[in-house]
Amino acid sequence: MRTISYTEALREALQEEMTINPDVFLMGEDIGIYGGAFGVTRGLLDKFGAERVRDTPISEQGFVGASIGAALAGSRPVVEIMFMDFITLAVDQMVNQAAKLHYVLGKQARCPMVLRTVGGGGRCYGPTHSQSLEAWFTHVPGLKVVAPSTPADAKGLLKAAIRDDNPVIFMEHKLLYGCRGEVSGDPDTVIPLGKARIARAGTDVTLIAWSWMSAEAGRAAEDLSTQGISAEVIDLRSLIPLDIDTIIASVKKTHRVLIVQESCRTGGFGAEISARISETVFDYLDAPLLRLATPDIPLSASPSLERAAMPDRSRIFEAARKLVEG
Amino acid sequence: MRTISYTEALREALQEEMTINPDVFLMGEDIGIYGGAFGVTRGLLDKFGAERVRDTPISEQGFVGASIGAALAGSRPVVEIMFMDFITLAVDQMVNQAAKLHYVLGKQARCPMVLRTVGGGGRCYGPTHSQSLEAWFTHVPGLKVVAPSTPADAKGLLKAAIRDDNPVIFMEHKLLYGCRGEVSGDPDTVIPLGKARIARAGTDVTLIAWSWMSAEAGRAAEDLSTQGISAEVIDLRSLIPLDIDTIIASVKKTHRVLIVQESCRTGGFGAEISARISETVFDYLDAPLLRLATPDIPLSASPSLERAAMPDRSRIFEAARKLVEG
Amino acid sequence: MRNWYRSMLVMRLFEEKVEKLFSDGVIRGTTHPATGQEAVAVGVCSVLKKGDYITSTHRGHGHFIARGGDPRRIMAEIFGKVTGYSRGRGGSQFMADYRLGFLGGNGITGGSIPIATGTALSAKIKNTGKIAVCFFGDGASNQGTFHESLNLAGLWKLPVVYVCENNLYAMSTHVDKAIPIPHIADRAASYGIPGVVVDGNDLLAVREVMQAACIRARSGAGPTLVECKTYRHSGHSRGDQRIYRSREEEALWLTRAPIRRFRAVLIKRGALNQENDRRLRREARAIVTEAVRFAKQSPDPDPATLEEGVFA
Amino acid sequence: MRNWYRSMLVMRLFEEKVEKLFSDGVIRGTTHPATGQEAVAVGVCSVLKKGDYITSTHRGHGHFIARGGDPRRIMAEIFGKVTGYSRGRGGSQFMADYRLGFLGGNGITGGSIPIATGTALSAKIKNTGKIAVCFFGDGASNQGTFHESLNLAGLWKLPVVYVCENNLYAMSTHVDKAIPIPHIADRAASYGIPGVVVDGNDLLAVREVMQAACIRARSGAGPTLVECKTYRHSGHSRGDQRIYRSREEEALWLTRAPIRRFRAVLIKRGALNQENDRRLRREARAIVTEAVRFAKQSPDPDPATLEEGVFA
Ligand SMILES: Cc1ncc(C[n+]2csc(CCOP(=O)(O)OP(=O)(O)O)c2C)c(N)n1
Ligand SMILES: Cc1ncc(C[n+]2csc(CCOP(=O)(O)OP(=O)(O)O)c2C)c(N)n1
Ligand SMILES: [Mg+2]
Ligand SMILES: [Mg+2]
Repeated sequence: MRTISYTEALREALQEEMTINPDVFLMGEDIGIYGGAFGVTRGLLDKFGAERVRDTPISEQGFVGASIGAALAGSRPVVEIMFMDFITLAVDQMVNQAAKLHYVLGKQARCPMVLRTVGGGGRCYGPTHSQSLEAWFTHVPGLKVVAPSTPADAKGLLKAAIRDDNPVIFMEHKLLYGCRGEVSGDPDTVIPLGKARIARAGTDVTLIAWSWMSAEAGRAAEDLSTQGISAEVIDLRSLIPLDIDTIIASVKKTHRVLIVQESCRTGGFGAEISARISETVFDYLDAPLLRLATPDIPLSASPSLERAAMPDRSRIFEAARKLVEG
Repeated sequence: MRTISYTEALREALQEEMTINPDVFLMGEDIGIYGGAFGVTRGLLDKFGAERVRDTPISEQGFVGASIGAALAGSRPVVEIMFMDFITLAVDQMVNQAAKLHYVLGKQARCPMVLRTVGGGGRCYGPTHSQSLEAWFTHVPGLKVVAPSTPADAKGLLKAAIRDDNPVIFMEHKLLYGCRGEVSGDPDTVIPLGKARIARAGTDVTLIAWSWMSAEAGRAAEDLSTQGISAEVIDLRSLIPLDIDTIIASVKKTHRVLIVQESCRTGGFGAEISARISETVFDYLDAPLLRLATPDIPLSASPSLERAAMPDRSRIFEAARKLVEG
Repeated sequence: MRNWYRSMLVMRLFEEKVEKLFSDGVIRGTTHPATGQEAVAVGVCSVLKKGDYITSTHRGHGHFIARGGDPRRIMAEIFGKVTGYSRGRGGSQFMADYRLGFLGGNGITGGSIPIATGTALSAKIKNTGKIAVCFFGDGASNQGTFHESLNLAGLWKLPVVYVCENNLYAMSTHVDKAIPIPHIADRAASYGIPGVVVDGNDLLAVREVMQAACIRARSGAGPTLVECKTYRHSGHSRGDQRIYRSREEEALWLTRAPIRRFRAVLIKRGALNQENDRRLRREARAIVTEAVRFAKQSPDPDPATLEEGVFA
Repeated sequence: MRNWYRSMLVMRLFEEKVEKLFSDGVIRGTTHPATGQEAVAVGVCSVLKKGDYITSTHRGHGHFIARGGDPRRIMAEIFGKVTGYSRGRGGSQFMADYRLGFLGGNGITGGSIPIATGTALSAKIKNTGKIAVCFFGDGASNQGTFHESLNLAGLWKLPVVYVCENNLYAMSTHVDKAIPIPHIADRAASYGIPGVVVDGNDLLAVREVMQAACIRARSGAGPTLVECKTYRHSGHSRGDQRIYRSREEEALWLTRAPIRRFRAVLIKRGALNQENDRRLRREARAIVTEAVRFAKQSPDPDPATLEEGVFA
């Protein structure tokens, strides 16, 4: 199979879905000629024109809300928020409008929109350009939350998100854009939302992660194997819907869990995973359920501080080793 | 001691702090002559004038942001957001501005502001007037989150919040406003943020809750005692800072925990409590850590559906009884 | 024309009934009556075509009725019954009928402005010929959503008409204490779109302005901001003692009340006489009575359905 | 006047140096140079009093320098060093010096507009006589915060001056593709406040307009919206190839460049000659060189301090 980057995979998904379905259109700041701050939409303006690749003024609340309206009227908008940190401005539209429409108004109200955005640190962009805010949206019934960690997943999940009839928060990661991997060129290859991926099978400990942390967990698992520790890595892919079955099956096998979360510890989605495991397979646990996360601080711009803050391959390795060796 | 309502207690706190400190002022929609949608600020306009009890246009983002600016310039604003559901509009200002200033800019930047708002269901106000969104803000380093459940706590904690040099989200509850209780009339009585309250001591099971759920948990504990079950009720009072020591001490005593949360289950603060307990006192647990919460749905306006959704005295009783009796 | 008159009567009687039911404790939750604003709702909706979109507000029963909503199902929703438009899930502020193009009330002041804008955007991209009408209040015009949305619409020349019902108050706050200029319509200039002030208590005037705005929207020339000056005779929501305004002011506005005024027009034009006026009132009353009966005898939603339908 | 000239030179050389350091990979993160916008920063700050507040943007090095910030500590912050204004925590977009009344850059476009408004509100309530100046870009004027804040300020007659640096672009988006009217200053009318357009590349013109606006603010008459028409000569941020605009347009604007223009004025007025021009340039260069030296030799923040200072 071909090897392409995460960025290219996302672009392919957009391009294929726009080609298949004329109702799909894109909206966001500087997504046209500029191709988006991270280049994901580069070239799409030329292919589809300014009506379907629509540069917006800097008005996150306005254009996210407009995408909801467009979805209700039968379009399938994919909007880009340049950095996840700015999703703060669109919270009301996503939470009080998009998320609630179907539950309250029933089948007549369908809101098939995707909000693409990019979270995460590692690029020294500082406190307001490095946040991972996915946890908030997992606490909002009616929103799906997706966070791919590989090029193949990026493409397959974005296609599924676009085809989904619900509002989807689609979280990309700065450090993943350049990563390369094998990706199907078949426009029919879609990865369903709600199925986790066992990125690596193992027996001694389960590492649960999503987005960039999945990639780091995978590398940590390699390192662990050199120490004779067999780690299973579960890449959640989507947080909502959550594939709890895959988690449970793994816990029943390994009896030890390390949840790895990039965002600050308190109130992150790792807590939810921990709570779910406690509620469902408590008796299978042989060791405390642990989380690895950024401490409860904003991420700094300074490389030295940012590096010190974020979980990474070696910290995952250490935490998992301790957990297994007790 | 005198008995007054939660509403009156809040009003006393505002009045006392405004009297003591001329830097304190109030801002919000219809807080002047109308006295606020729930009457908390009633009468304060007459006492302090329109400069310090300031009606605003409907501009949550704008006036919350203005309160941050005022705080940075040496005032101590207390802003009211009429329903917690509308805090969605002020998320950016709280998260990307208020919360980060002190960590990034250091001591020079102090943001002593309180954002008062009211969460919760039970009044059939429907999906966009009944939410409890406190969990989001626990995931934002730099914000304190307070949620009193009694008149005494309402007064003492609000005074502490106003005196605190950090931005504080102060969550009230619709169903608590009318509740009455003994409240100190001494303007020096302040309840520090970060100390939980053992609302009832017990030995068989720990019920952990905040806001309205604390009140319901207290009543459930009474019911449990008639069945010979001794429940300890921890009223968190403040979620951030979290009094983990009080929780740990209780778990070590009872070995069983039921966390009661009004907001929808997934991603709520109950998950964080669960995760913390797993991480710290896993070995003391004799039963799965359980959460009781509203299912992952918006709250309906219909009385029958709303009642069916929210945890209450009897559901807490049932869940705790099952947990203890195994 | 008599239809419009009847529609206004239904709207008025409906709201009065709802207020009564609330104060009697028959209904729970909250409600925002649009008493006195009938000419806006009916005037605006009277110029729309099938398929056009409307977004409404927290004060939306009248918009819904004027757009052809079934008063029985609206009332049932307010009662929280399963026969309501939202099967009891939404309540007074949150119901819709998409077949009528009525996209729903909104609990968030200003929350529907981007959404209406987006339906117009979709209509433009898909070239459906539909237009959108966005109702909101004077208070809502101070929200960021107003600014961002009107800018998008002005920029992209979207087929949308923004109808600001300036009823002088946002809850207790007089418009002069919230907006430092006399006419909200003048804000249209910030977005390169026309702003028009109209007497919102004059149904025919509202129609005239709206007709022009709709033609403009349909022709591709872009949006219009229409400010309808009106007054809410009732309190903001249940329990409002209206201490923020004088009884004199209220009395003055009663003399300008839209239904009475339109009746005078009809009589003058010979379209109405005492007899058919009485008949129309009887009909309107019967519609509201039937709505209450329907709502009362409808069942509550089944709690077993509580978790259904979060996702499509 | 020579001070202003020197300040502009420092600002220019500083930004050029930062761009170079970024493209050489010496600094990480991102940066937004204000090359070409020197007359706004220096002109505005030159009329302010000690204690007055400023809020800045993502493009804020120049504002900070013009307000008296220490170029060494600014540079150190950009380097992420502990000697930086935010001890490396904030980076290019997020540093401040409250003693100078410089309340900080802002990573959120439009995010500082309510905050500046709030400092003015506090100044008014506390009657300190201070005023606030709020910098933001053409792009930011499309944010809801702009609307909500200017409305509050107009309503309450707050002592604040809103300075919109219209540099024709928000990132790649030409202002004509974002705003359907020719002058952002005209948006002031929505809030009952004066809006003034000024040539932002003419330092003396900026000063004049700002002086009037500050007098107005200090006198209690309320806010002003000042739109400075200018141009950013550099790319938006590092890595920007400027494919969204022509080299001809850039060349045209170079002929209007503010430093060159102000130099001509100074020479004409006899305030500058070749010799002291050369000296001032040397001084400016030395300041920037020293800033880089200082930043380079400063230590990184100690990771052990990572969790300190989240709360006051
Ligand atoms: C974002 C938000 N803020 C505040 C409220 C509370 N609220 C409901 S209606 C209302 C007044 C709205 O005034 P206006 O827009 O003039 O409409 P009117 O009520 O006069 O019809 C307020 C403040 C709300 N529902 N949403
Ligand atoms: C809320 C938000 N949206 C988008 C961005 C990304 N962004 C940073 S600067 C910028 C352009 C700002 O344009 P303008 O206000 O004209 O200022 P300029 O860059 O021209 O100085 C954008 C879109 C951001 N930082 N914050
Ligand atoms: Mg109104
Ligand atoms: Mg610009």
